[in-house]
Amino acid sequence: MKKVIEIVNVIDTTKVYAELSDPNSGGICVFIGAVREFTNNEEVTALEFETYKTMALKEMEKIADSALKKWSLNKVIMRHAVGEKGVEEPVVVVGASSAHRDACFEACRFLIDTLKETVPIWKKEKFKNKTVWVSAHP
Amino acid sequence: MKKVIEIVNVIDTTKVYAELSDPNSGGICVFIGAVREFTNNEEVTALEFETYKTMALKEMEKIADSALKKWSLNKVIMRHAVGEKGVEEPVVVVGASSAHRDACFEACRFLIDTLKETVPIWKKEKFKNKTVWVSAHP
Amino acid sequence: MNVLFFGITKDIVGGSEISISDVAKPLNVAGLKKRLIDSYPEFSKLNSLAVAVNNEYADDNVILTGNEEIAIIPPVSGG
Amino acid sequence: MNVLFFGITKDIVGGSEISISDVAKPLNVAGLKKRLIDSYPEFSKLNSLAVAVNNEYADDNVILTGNEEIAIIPPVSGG
Repeated sequence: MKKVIEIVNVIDTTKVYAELSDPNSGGICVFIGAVREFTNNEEVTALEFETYKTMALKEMEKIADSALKKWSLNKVIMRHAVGEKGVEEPVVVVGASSAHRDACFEACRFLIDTLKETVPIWKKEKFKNKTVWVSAHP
Repeated sequence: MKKVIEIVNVIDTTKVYAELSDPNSGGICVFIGAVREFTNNEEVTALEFETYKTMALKEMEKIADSALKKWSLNKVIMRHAVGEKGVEEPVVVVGASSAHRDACFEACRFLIDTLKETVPIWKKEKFKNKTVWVSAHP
Repeated sequence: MNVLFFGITKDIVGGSEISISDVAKPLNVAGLKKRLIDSYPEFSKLNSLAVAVNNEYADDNVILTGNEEIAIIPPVSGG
Repeated sequence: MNVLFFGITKDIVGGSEISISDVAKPLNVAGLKKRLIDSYPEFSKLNSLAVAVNNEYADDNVILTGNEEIAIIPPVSGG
């Protein structure tokens, strides 16, 4: 399958390479986003992700399709987790495979940048004494 | 350990994420190079990699150190395989983790680009009726 | 007209779906946003406020009949 | 003076290490390269030819005493 688009509860990072591998691909680029322990020097206890799933999958499809149109790619993967995630847990993985490395690097960067801009997923940062919806307010 | 620099017989792609994961890293970028089935429309049966190991490890250390100096990275990995590799087999994996994604993307690209320029590793392409040392001749 | 809420907008309205009945028709996306901001002033403090109609981002001038799946999209923050 | 060969240069000289005895001292890196190209004309057809001294790339003017680990580095093609 050329595209893998998923919203899951838990991301398994061990299978990404096998999913993107392809006999015509000399290069595979993968980006993984994970939970950091500190945000602006405040200790984060967890992140909680919520999504508008039907629309999020549709937006992710659009992003993957436009990457497939912009670059010569063999496979594309976009997978986002939902629910509560602790420090170091993966929350998103995107990747692309291509004959040469330029295309997979550029596509991988495009996939994560555009996902962050348009896909209806929301992240709440949980600190010891408060919770904050990220980017909600100026 | 901040840096992992290795020349190995077989690359295990399933452990790369765990090796780069870090509580201060929100982003991890990984590049994997693999054997393609065709080069200039000729079918490749295998690639054979040879190295000048002591020097190659030293050059890889230098590249990792200069990435650690250029960008704010938490972990860096550079691992190259030697020996004969068939189609789809991984031959190199490089990656970096950082607080934000700009640094790990740029560093990852730098790691593979510089590895290809300076590390004493040689690749012989094996076709059905001939073998070619890659890049040896104009 | 049923409207879905997510993220911070769900917290503001206190639920994931509300039914709005007393709207002056025809209502477009801009009108729905205005109506929500009037009812929930907190909405005006958000970085952005988008509306999705049948799972697609909708411009201000899209007309709403009430038969669509309508959702309020506060600033996204995935990844 | 022992010299290590890798990749295509190993194929050209027919071995991974050769001993060069009849060199005019002092010999520098440029001199060693010239000596090898004279003995093995195939070397002149390569895209590049570098010399490593004690595991570091060495400039043409580095003097070789014969006590170093000297290696011939044809165009690299890892990755």
